[in-house]
Amino acid sequence: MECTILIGGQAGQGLASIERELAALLFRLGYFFFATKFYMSRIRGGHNDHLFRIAERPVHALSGESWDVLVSLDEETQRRCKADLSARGLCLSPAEIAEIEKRAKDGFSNVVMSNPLLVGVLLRIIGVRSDALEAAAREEDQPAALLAGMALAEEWDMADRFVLQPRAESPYTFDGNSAIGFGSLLGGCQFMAAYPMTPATSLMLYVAKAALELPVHFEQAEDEIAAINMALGASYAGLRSMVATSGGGFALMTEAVSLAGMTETPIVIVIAQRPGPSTGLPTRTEQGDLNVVLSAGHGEFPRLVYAPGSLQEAVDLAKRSFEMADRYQIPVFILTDQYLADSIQLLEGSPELSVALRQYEIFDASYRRYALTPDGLSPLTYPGLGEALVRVDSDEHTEAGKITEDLDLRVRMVDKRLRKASRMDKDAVLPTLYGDRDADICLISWGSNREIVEEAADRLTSEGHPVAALHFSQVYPLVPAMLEGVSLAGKRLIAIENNATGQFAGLLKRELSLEINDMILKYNGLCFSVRELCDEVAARFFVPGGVK
Amino acid sequence: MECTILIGGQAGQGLASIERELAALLFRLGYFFFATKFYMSRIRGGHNDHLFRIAERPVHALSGESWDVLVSLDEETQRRCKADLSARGLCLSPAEIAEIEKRAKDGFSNVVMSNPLLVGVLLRIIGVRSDALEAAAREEDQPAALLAGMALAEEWDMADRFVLQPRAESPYTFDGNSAIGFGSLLGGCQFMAAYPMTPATSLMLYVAKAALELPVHFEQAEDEIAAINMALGASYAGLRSMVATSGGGFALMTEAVSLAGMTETPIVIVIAQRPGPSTGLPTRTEQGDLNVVLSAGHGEFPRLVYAPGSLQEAVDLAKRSFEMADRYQIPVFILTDQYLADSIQLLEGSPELSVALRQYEIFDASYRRYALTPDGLSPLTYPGLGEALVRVDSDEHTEAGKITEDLDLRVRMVDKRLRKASRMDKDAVLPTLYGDRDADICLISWGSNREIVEEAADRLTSEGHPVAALHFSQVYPLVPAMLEGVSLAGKRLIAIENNATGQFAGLLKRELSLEINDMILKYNGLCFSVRELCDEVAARFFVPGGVK
Amino acid sequence: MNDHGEIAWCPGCGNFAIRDALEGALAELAIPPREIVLTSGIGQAAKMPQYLAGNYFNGLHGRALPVAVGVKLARPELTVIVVSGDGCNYGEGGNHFLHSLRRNLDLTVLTCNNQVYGLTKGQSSPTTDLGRMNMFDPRGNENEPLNPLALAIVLGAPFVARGFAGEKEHLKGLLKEAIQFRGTAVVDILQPCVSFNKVNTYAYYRKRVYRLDVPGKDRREALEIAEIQGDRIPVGVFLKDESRSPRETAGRLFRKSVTPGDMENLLQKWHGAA
Amino acid sequence: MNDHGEIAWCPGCGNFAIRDALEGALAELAIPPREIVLTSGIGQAAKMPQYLAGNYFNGLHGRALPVAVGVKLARPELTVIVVSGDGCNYGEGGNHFLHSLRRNLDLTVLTCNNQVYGLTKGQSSPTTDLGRMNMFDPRGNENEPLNPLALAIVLGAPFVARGFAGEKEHLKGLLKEAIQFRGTAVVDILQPCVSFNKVNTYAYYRKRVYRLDVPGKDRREALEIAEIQGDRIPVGVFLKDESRSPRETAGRLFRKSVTPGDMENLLQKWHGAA
Ligand SMILES: Cc1ncc(C[n+]2csc(CCOP(=O)(O)OP(=O)(O)O)c2C)c(N)n1
Ligand SMILES: Cc1ncc(C[n+]2csc(CCOP(=O)(O)OP(=O)(O)O)c2C)c(N)n1
Ligand code: SF4
Ligand code: SF4
Ligand SMILES: [Mg+2]
Ligand SMILES: [Mg+2]
Repeated sequence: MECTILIGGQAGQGLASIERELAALLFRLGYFFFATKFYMSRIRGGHNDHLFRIAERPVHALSGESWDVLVSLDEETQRRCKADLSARGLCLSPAEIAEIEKRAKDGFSNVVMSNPLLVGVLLRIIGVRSDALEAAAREEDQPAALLAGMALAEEWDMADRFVLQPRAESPYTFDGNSAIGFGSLLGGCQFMAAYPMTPATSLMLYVAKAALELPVHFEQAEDEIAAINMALGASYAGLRSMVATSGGGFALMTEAVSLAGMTETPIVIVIAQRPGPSTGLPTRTEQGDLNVVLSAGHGEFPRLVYAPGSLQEAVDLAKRSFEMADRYQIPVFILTDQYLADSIQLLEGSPELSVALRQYEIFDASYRRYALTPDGLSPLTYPGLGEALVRVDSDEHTEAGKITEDLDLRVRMVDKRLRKASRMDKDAVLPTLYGDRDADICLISWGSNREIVEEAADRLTSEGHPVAALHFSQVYPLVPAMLEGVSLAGKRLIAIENNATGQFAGLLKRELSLEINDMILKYNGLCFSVRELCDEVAARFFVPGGVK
Repeated sequence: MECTILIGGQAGQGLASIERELAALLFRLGYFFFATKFYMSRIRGGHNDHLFRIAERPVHALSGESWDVLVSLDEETQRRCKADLSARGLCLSPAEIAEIEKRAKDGFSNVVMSNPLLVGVLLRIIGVRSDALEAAAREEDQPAALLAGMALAEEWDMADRFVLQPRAESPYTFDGNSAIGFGSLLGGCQFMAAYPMTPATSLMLYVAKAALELPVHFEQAEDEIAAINMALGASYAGLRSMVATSGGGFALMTEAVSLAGMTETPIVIVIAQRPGPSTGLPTRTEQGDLNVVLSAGHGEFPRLVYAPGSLQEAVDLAKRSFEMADRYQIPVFILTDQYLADSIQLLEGSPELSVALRQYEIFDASYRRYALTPDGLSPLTYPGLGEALVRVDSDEHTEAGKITEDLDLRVRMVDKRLRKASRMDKDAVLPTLYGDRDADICLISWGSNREIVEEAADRLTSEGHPVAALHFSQVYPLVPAMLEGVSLAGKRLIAIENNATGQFAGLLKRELSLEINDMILKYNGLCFSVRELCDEVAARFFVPGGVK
Repeated sequence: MNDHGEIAWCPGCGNFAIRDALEGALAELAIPPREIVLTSGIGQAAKMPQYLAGNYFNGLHGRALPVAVGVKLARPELTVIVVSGDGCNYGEGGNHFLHSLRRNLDLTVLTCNNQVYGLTKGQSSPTTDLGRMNMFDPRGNENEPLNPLALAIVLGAPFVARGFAGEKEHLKGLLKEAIQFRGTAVVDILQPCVSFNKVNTYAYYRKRVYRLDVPGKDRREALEIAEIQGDRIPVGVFLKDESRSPRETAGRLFRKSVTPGDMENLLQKWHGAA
Repeated sequence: MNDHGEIAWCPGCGNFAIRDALEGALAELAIPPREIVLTSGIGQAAKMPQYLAGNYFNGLHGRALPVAVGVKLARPELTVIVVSGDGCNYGEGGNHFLHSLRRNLDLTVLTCNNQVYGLTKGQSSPTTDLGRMNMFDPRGNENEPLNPLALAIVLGAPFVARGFAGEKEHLKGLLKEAIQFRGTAVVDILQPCVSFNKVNTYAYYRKRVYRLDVPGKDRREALEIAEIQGDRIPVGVFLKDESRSPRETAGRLFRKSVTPGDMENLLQKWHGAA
């Protein structure tokens, strides 16, 4: 049993707080749910959709089935979405919304109370009763209005139309960016400099708020160039540091990515993707910046790129990023996107709360920042500890960090920097193989598509179209070990990507000689839904009775 | 017969003017020659080498054989280079240089006259006689001092030690950057905005000087971001426009590369590579920025990347860049490097002097900048012509150039932009196959290595090690047609690149499924010499009697 | 709303009045739309060109100015107007503000100054007051606000003015004067943002704003005017120095081209033996 | 030349004296090298840290300031000094100059101002005089030079001074004062470039430079001093406002860390049902 709810209307009509209140109550009531939003780059007006999927088992994607409940705050939503209502679906049209507003004004002398009223209606539809609600609601949730909403649902004969049992024991809820923020703090991040840019802004806000109480500094920079250079300064000075941005802002950071590579200054860079090129669609989703991240920064130096596909991966990989950035003294990238950033999900299980700690080794005056070592890793320390002077240079440099034009030394320094990469194999995060391992078809995904593809694999298999799914959350480097144990030979490989050219497919070919046979690409700015993916796979790769 | 000359010393000792004078006279005397330099990032001091190769047939690379004439303006040069002197080589040690300076002071009351004196000595060594010199020299060449130098060579018994006949009928001499500058003007370029950066600065200077007399504007920008945005503004307004920079400056331009892709504003971007990462070795050479250029600019849009391998290619491809930028309304890149930029060569044959002209179509008020067309190309025009309003937007836009969030239109616009690329196949510049086509080994090069590899192929083949050479001057897109007619099947493919990771080899794999078998990589900041490449190929891939 | 489609601003936003004033100014100056180029960056204010009659280049956040410089250098005969937000022109684009003014081209540079980053939902901008709480400043902004007009005067801009969205007619007059001025004309426009700036509202400004009768007579006086703040906020022309002519542009380049003869000369002179 | 290896500057370059003055100032202030962080960009002046005793971060052209801001925010206890060229600090890095000054952290910002791009062999910089011929200005520079000190004053820097490489002792005194000052101290240093600036030579400056006895008493007076140019060039402290304390930094962060307990709290408060 599931219930899917679409709440649509204009920016400024209170959608964001309805989303917040509904999510908070579903969470506290113990429901499994998934919420995401399709929104325009507008402060007021336009048309935004907030999408909820409530279920009796964990859900982490849009199902793509027709809507069970449609809430239209404006006529436009009603017009656009009415056709997608399921057969037994309920509709709260602008007329009902007006009635809710009237009740809010009449009963509470405050039109803002329509939000909890509406939430009450919706909760009642999925079978929530007043006693449960009273137990879960807090003062700020406006229990009276919620209860009035429940009564209204009964009045409208909508109560219990999609009864769901609260079965979740997941004690935590996150959106994708908070999960990265939380993971970063676990990773020992103590410094962030940032310039606002959708859809990375919420991650900045997360750290800015955390910095109020924790030994963490957040600095709003004058531009992205300043942001990353500040972060490199702070990292050099001894704090684990990060920046976050989206494609256009990242472009401005790329000179400093190369600087991080050359100076071997650890840094974590989060890129929340949105559709490009250029300003593109600022509030939509895409996976179009993989290539850019793979080769950003002129010259040659090692890097690591993670692309989490679930909340747990977001927490874990964010934490891991800081460890790896320090271990290899390199820039580490986290590629996420608007879809993951803005999706609210439950974290099943309790996160491990140990905080990664930096080492502060103390050296004497003989310290050389770039000492040549067999594994390419030179000892890292910070100014002001012991007698060591920490000297770093963007020019090619000596072991002591001074500018050099000794061309033999140049070669040794290039080799040293690249040598670090060869050790990274053993730290590779392996891809996850899911679904029917013996299937002839394997769906290959990276980043935020993981949960969508895995649910699609389940559904396809259960519908008689067996498929396997292979998900990469470390997208660079790709190492042969990643394909050991996943026998892809003979399988038809289908890349699922939220872009128009199949960038990851190209990378698999270049790095692992893996030939992708087909691609399912989506680039209208929205995520895949499970249904849509299933339909596409079934139609393109299956015939009745088997694989095409 | 050849004569190779190394002139070494400190910056500020007059090396640049010696190079200029010697090159100018060799040229006017009708010698085939090639000159390049290895120099430090210093204004005074340090150690620079200016290298000349004079021959009786066209030469376009360093031979790598030991030096016939060593001119040491300082002890350091003497120390470093003495060992590389050929058996019958001549050495002008600091003692002789001091004597030349003395003669300059005594004979001309001006120590600066030592430059033409030295040039006179060198010319006499290769057999130039006073009558020829008098015919070739101009007043500013200081004929009297040149003649005194010739007399000094006789006094020192150096005259005619490497007699060469002047056989060149090539009427023109260029360095790589001037060839690009010249080609750009032929391509109709009328606007350049630039921020100085080695090794691109000489190209800027070329255009700045040309702008003094031609209908061309050169603007020094406050930074690289401004430079490219100015160029896009000028292009939008109706002038064919270009920018030039090196890796670090290019990083700052990448946001605007994406802007050019989205707004479909034609622009030509020259990247003169130097060793990275970061500041690296500012005055040395490398081919390390291919990957960065291939994917610079977030999001997905078509681009074209040329990498000239000879003067003629530099002229032709620069010109062609402006044609293609206009035809496809895309950013076109020219990848060059310090080696090509700073090498002085003869252009054999006369360049075609027709100047490419822009079309100025006039439209009425119904004009839509991004009209959807079958081939993806929308009519291009400029503000102020007819009643058309030219509206361009970095956001996803309607046909009329207004911001849109219509997601179906988004898809059509992505398709439109990418569709342009499919037409680019027919304009592909095919690679050049050279040498022994039947050889089992094929050396694959791109960009500035062309002439080195081709001469090496000749030499290897003549030394009993037959090889073919395939050179790409269009490095992106790589299209299947490029491999038609060049039967590589069964050949051992060896990539020759001036970088540490074989970036072009990776691209050939990703784009053309071409597996490179081996790589010869050099990344100490210097170009390959012919000898060094031959030795490496012979040692690694041949055994006596055949291929390994 | 003419034929500009739906406007993406919040009802009550100061940008509406600025748009009207600019539209009126252009109409009264009788500059045909085809000869107008508006350049803007990204932000709420940067959407302005979408709602006006003219050519436009709506480029990158912070980069409206260099695009305008390129347009003007290429086509001096066009009327080139930059219009963007305070974050765009003074924040991300600060370096272009510094150096474009030094060029003194015949440009009009308008900034809709709402003292906040509007489109990204309310962070401090370079002109945000000290202590103001915004999204990333839960403890209050700690950085000295930038005084854009004092800056423009020190940078040598010959025409410097302040307008207020709440005084549309006066603003229209200022804009006309700025557009007609030969040289770089900088106008900072106080623009209430009803969504994210709850302090610098229409009411706030109405209480404080007063009109200047005459510009400062020189840079020093203009600077003194620019330094007035707090309870009294002058609007009008602070500086108008007509003695300096704008930097000359290369002259007509458009539709003129380098000829094969030019190239032959250049080839012989720089590359030939002649 | 201590143990700094060969110095890459031209003989006679003004940078030698600046280096000596800075070395002397640091020595006399008895700041141990391990507690000094020098940040620089790229250019001739930017090589300065290579020839001094201290930690350094020799980063990107134009980006010395944000690196210094990051270092200072992370480690307020360190003495952080920015030293770079005029092209670096005022040109490529102009936006950081604008906005870092607004932060008023306890930083010392030194600019070796040779009015030219030295390392790239002689193009005009933001401070190049009008009409001066340089590599890219064969007809003479057409852009109004930037007045860095007037700019710093308008931006609210509390300590603003000018030094001259030809007056080493005086410069050393200025540098000591600047480093000791609590807040952002901006010092522009007139630095003859013997290779690419044949006008603003030692002799040129010796003829014009005079010492200020006392700083301007307020911003307005300081601005007036900053505007003096041409035949008389003041050196010394233009402004020293000790009334404003520098922006507070977060306090000690280094070697302090978020604890599992902190994370537990955060988890419960922001992500939990509690
Ligand atoms: C390089 C880059 N960085 C960040 C952004 C995100 N961004 C869009 S608008 C904006 C701020 C807008 O503020 P302002 O210029 O004051 O305009 P307003 O919306 O207030 O009118 C930002 C930071 C972007 N588009 N590009
Ligand atoms: C992003 C970037 N652009 C350009 C350059 C090239 N560059 C190096 S130094 C320099 C100018 C230096 O001028 P200035 O800062 O005044 O220092 P000076 O050499 O005069 O001391 C330039 C343009 C660079 N290294 N990086
Ligand atoms: S957010 Fe503010 S600036 Fe933007 S449209 Fe709304 S009121 Fe205007
Ligand atoms: S070029 Fe000028 S600034 Fe650079 S070292 Fe030489 S004299 Fe000094
Ligand atoms: Mg604003
Ligand atoms: Mg300088």
